[in-house]
Amino acid sequence: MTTPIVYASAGVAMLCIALFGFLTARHVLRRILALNIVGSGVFMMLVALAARPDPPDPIPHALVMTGIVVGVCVTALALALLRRMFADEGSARLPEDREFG
Amino acid sequence: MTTAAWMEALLAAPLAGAVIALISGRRAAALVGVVTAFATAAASIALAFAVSRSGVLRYAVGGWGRPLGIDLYVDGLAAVMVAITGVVGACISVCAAGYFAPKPTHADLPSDKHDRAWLYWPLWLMLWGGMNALYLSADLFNIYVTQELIGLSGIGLIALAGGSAISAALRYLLLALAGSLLYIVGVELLYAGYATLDLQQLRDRIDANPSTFAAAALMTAGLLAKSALFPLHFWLPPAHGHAPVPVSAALSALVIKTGFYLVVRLWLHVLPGLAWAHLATLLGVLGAAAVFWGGVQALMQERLKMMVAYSTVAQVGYLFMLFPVASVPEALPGALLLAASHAAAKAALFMCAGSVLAVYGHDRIRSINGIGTRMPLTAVAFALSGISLIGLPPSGGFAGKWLLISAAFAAGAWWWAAIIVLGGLLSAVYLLRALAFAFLEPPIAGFGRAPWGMEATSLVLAFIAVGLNFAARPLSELLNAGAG
Amino acid sequence: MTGAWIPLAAVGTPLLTGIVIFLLADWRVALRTALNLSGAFVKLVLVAVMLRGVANGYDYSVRVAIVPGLDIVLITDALALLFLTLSAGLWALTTIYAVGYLENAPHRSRFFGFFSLCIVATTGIALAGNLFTLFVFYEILTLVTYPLVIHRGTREALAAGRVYLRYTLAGGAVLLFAVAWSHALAGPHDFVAGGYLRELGTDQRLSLTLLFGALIAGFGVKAALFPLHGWLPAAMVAPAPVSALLHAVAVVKAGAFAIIRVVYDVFGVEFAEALGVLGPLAVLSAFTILYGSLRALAQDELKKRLAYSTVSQVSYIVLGVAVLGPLSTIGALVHLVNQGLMKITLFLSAGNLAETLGVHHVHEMNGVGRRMPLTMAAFTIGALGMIGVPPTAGFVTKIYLGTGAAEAGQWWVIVILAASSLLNACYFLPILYSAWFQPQTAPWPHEHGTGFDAKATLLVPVLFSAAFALGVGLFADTPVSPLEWAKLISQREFGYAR
Amino acid sequence: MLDLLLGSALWLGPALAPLVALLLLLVGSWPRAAVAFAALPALLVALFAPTGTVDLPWLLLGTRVGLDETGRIFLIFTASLWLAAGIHGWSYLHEDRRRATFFAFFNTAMAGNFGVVLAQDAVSFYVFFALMSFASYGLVVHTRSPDAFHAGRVYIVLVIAGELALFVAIVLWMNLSGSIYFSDFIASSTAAPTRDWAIAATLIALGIKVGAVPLHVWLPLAHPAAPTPASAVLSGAMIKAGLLGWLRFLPLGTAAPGWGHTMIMLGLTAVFGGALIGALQREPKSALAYSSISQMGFITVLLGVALSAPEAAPAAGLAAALYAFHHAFAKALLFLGVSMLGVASRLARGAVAGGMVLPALALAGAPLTSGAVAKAELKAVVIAAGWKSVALPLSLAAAATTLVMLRTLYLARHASSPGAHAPNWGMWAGWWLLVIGCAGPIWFFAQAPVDLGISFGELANAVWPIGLGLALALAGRRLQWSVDRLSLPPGDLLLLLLRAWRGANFASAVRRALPKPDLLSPRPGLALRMGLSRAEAVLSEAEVVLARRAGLAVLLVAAVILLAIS
Repeated sequence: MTTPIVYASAGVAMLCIALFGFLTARHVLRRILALNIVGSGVFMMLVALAARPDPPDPIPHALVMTGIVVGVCVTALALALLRRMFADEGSARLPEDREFG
Repeated sequence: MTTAAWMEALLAAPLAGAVIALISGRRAAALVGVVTAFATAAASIALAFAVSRSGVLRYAVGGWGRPLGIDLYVDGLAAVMVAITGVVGACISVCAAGYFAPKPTHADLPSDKHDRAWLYWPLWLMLWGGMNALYLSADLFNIYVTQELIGLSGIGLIALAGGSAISAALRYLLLALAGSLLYIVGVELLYAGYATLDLQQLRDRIDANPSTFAAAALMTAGLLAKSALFPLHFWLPPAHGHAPVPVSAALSALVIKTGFYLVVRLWLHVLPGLAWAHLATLLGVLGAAAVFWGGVQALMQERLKMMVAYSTVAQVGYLFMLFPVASVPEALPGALLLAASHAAAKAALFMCAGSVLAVYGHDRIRSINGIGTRMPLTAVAFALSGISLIGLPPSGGFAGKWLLISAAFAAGAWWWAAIIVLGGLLSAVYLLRALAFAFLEPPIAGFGRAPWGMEATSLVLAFIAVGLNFAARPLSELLNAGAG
Repeated sequence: MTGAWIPLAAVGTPLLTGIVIFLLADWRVALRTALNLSGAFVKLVLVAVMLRGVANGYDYSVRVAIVPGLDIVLITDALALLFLTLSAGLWALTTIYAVGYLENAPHRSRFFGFFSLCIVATTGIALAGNLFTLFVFYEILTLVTYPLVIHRGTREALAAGRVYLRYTLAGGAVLLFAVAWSHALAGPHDFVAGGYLRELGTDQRLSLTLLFGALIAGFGVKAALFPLHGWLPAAMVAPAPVSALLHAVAVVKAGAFAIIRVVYDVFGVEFAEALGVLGPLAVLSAFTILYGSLRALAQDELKKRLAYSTVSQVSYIVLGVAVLGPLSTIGALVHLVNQGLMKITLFLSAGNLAETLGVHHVHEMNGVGRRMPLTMAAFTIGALGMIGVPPTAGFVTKIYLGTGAAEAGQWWVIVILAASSLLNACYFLPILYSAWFQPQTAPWPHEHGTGFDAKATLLVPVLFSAAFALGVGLFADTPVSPLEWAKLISQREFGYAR
Repeated sequence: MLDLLLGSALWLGPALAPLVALLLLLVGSWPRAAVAFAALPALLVALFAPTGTVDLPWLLLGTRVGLDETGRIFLIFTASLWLAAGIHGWSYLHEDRRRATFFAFFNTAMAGNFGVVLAQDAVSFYVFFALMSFASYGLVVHTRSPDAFHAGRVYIVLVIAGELALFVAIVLWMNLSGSIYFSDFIASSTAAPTRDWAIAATLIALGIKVGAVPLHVWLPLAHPAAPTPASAVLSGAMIKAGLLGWLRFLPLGTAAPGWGHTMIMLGLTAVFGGALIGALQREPKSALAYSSISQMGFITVLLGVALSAPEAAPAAGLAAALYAFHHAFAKALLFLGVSMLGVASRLARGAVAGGMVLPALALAGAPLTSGAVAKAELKAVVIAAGWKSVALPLSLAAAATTLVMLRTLYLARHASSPGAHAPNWGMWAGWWLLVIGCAGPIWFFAQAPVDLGISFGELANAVWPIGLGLALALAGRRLQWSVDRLSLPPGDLLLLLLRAWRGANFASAVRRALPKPDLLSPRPGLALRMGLSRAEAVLSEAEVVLARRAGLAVLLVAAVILLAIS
């Protein structure tokens, strides 16, 4: 098992766990976090891919960096919206999840 | 100007406009926005003409070229989508100029939000720029980035309304993000297999192995979530139903189409070599389910705007019925025509709902007696766009459906035709149910006034939707010019 | 190609009129009336020009491509002009009537606008040169008549409108499917005398039979074939001119006309006969004839009685088509015109009664003949025509249908005709009896004005249509009569097929 | 061109003249009276115009009008009767406030009647026949009394039945001959299976007008219900239109023995039944109407003979026309007499009574009367055709006729109808016109060498039935058979049918027959109407349900249709 494979596998594992978390969590903050972890898993896979050829492929690196930037932006916006929702409605859950306590 | 110049203009104009609008602040944002919108719209149309004249073009921005540089690519398909966006976008901008004018008369934008209303313009121009970029992108990763751009600005736009729109925006955000991640995983797998992100190179290198399938499936799933295909539509009605009117219009009419466009691009242009008949059938079935589910839900809505939003769910379904019959040449023009007329008609409908909301202070379908007398322009716009959505002649919706139905028969699959026909009936039921109240006497006196431009714009859009009946020919010619 | 603008102008004239009228304020009565009348007049002139040309073998066809391989085609064969002439003539009459009828009513611009658009659709149907064009205008007709049906804006009217739309849109959906199917089977094809589907042969019997059924089901909604007729009596809540022109003439006739096209120019009578689809169609229409008459018998509301009578009468046309043979074809075609003239007379008379005296029900009609002799005279001509009493228009139809059936050896049709005439007599003669021979028993429900009969704008169109209804029977064999025209069509159709 | 105009004027003009004359009714002053003379052009044409035809292809489905020898005979008596009745009626109704209405219908019916005579093609025959029949409804219900309306309803029902049957007949004849002209009908194939149906339809359609058994039920109700002048033309002229129709439509000259025998049987039934039931009437006009049924029975027998023996057809046609001629004048005179006798002054009564005895004798076939000529012609044809067996009953029938005539005269002696008044000059003028017609002109047309009954044998032959009738009447009087108790209401069969419908038994129907029965009691109608409204409720319920599910229903129906015809 080569190192890239290990990284890639770890990335897949993170992705799966986080995806599960995203689907089951009700608290929006948890879901945002879960999505961030999904993103991390994806990026790990990408980096692992880049390591495969002998001179490492530069393109995935560029992609990962772009991806991280995008991820940060989205997370920031999500958090801002969450704060607004909590301020307005007093709950950090989406309306359809609230009745389950 | 050349095709390339128009492409640059299409990217630069809205993005630059967004920045200028942001800088110029509350007072001049609207002016900047409208001017930019018209410039962009003009460029979109010019691009369509350029493509029909000189065909497909690939253009490396700044001369960098792939793999690291940004390449732009335009063919008939992209040109059509850009043109749709341009025309409908311009109309939406005019409408927004009235809607977000300093003295708002509308009920769905609380007064304490007025001071943030001008932010619409930078966000909207950004969204537009993102859509143009998406259509003109030549590689998968740029498409990812443009999707995020669209998503972020769209979410911001929804949130402008405040109140319950915030949670809708959040829900949309979560879903869009998840969809993007699925998409990027797929991109990753493709890159792992073929070491390129470029659409054309991928097309040449692609072979049918399981990992390609998996990649394609992941990407498709992500895109389906964004285009709100049943059963991933649940986020759409609240988001579109609660956003400010021009935003609802833009999202429902235009943004939804980006997902559809990408699925078309992916399966018909990049991966045509895969044996994907089952997947195509699945997409068709989901589309059919969407048609019925959306129709039934729309029928049960009490509020006009929510009804219109659910109608989008149904209409998206039609688009996806393209895939089972895509082998027939007239299917794609049909679906695109349907998309175009849906864009125009749906934007018009949202504006109609907005006008009703502004005049009556509510949009409960049962209590809008006599809008035909009180607001004749809106009633006409509603009727005409309704005709197009139902698919009655003469309208773009009819021409599109006709082509799809013909394609279904040509493909020997009459059941798709039957579903399309039945779906049209269903939309007739809910649209005409609402429309009938327009004629009910005596008219209820409304107390407000519709924002300037909104009624007129809705009428223009409705006429466009109807006039698209005659666009089938130029459209397929444009598509062929792109292919050749 | 030199005359190609004429059919386009025939469609465009009412379209332009309609659009301009929409933009007029309600109080611009004089301007609107002038527009309406000049539109009607221009159309009549255009039709006259085409009639002359077509009689001399000139062809005015126009073709506009919509999608590659799919054209909007307008043709001017004899059959098209038969229907076109009817609609143009009755448009003029009904417009005059409507101007008087709707004096001081609200939403007149809307009304006349849609009224004109309705003529656009009817013209398009008449001139349609292929199934696709026919379908397009057929659907447009649905759309533009809906606002007329619900014109009064009451809940009752809206309910009727819903019923109307349910039937017509569902019919339209079936039709859309069927038309696309026909294209899949034979490609887009212009109407051809003798039919073009026969080239497919009877190998595809099942498909073609199903296609025929679907087309008839789709067009049968407007033709009010049983059991698709339910919208027609419901739609009678509309104002009288609408009922008259649209529901007795334009809409139901559009359905019947389309069925004629399907049988003659899509399938071809011979081929349809070979497929074995004409027999069931004949039975269905015969049943509709009797059913409509039976239902009419029990209606006390005058317009409803007339509506069920329409259900019955329009099926004569279908019956004539379904009974194979030149003579019955003539009967069917001439009934297209005759029934229109007679029924419009009846409806306009009923409108006069309602407008002048507030009489809406048969039981209120005692002695009305003395109060409104001219209106009731017109009504009498229409009613006797429906029964088929010579020399009115209805008689000519019945003679041709009867001899046509005899020629085809379908004796049962004669029995149906006789039975239907009997039923017609049963529901029309009591009306005439109470109107003419009974003294007035109760004050008129809602009397407007005390003048002689109805006002002139209401009376003149009625008298004109009554005169026509009588004239086309009395002078049936005149060279310019509908009968001669129908003979010409029949000759062309069967001259080709045989 | 000139021929065309002249021909139209001669052979279509008489039919249009009464309609044109209607315009006079719009005039307020004395020229209105000219309406009463609307039949004059027809009479002139009948007397002086040449025979021939003219084609008007643009009119109806190609009209052919013209005059032939049969037509001339018919037109002479038809026009005379209408003229006399018109003049009589104008005066008779001079105090009636509906006189204008009456003449509107009267002249329209007149136009129809003349048209029927002049029409040489089936379609225009049908047109004029309908015009006549429907317009006569206005004459029947002229008094607007409940009785009149009852009679009118029965009348119109049978008119419509007749119209329908005539329609079927025309369709079938057109199909058989490929033409609408009477001249082509004869040539149509005798082998065609539809010929029997065509004959049947013809017999029914025109038999209703003729009052042939069993289609006569309307006649004794409708003829008496009308004002007397109208009764005169109904019973005298219009009844003959049906006969003319038979002559025109039926393939006389080709064999149809089955139908011939049927007609002979029905004719004989009518001859005796009509007369005997007529003798039991309580109203003089009803008795006269029954007498008409009886007399038309003679002609039915005659045509039956002609159908069974083709070679006798030409002579039979003429004999039928002559018999019609004779009966028309006689019956019209009797009807007018009835309305004058009861109210005339003492002196005038003598004249009227004398004038009524003349036609009564004629009908009975007394020597030297028009009846003698007509009957002689008739019997000559019957015997020549080999139907000797029928000749005796026909002679015997004269006894029955005598009975009904005596009964009529007896009842008329102080009969009075509503609105009757002492005869004025116009009434007398019409009356005298008929007296002349009854006495004279038939001699001109007699073709067969008629033995004028001078010889003793002939005289005896003619007289014994009358004697028998007289004897029977006297015997009845002596035995005090109360006619009042025995009397049958007009409308015999119809009444029985209605009673049977109601569930009452046959015998009680006869026993309880009322002098003024409530014909067409509302009950059968009510039951029908209730059933109808119940069905209506169910159906409209179904339709509402259907409408609610219209979309579904349309698709379902489409599917069902597809399944059904596939």
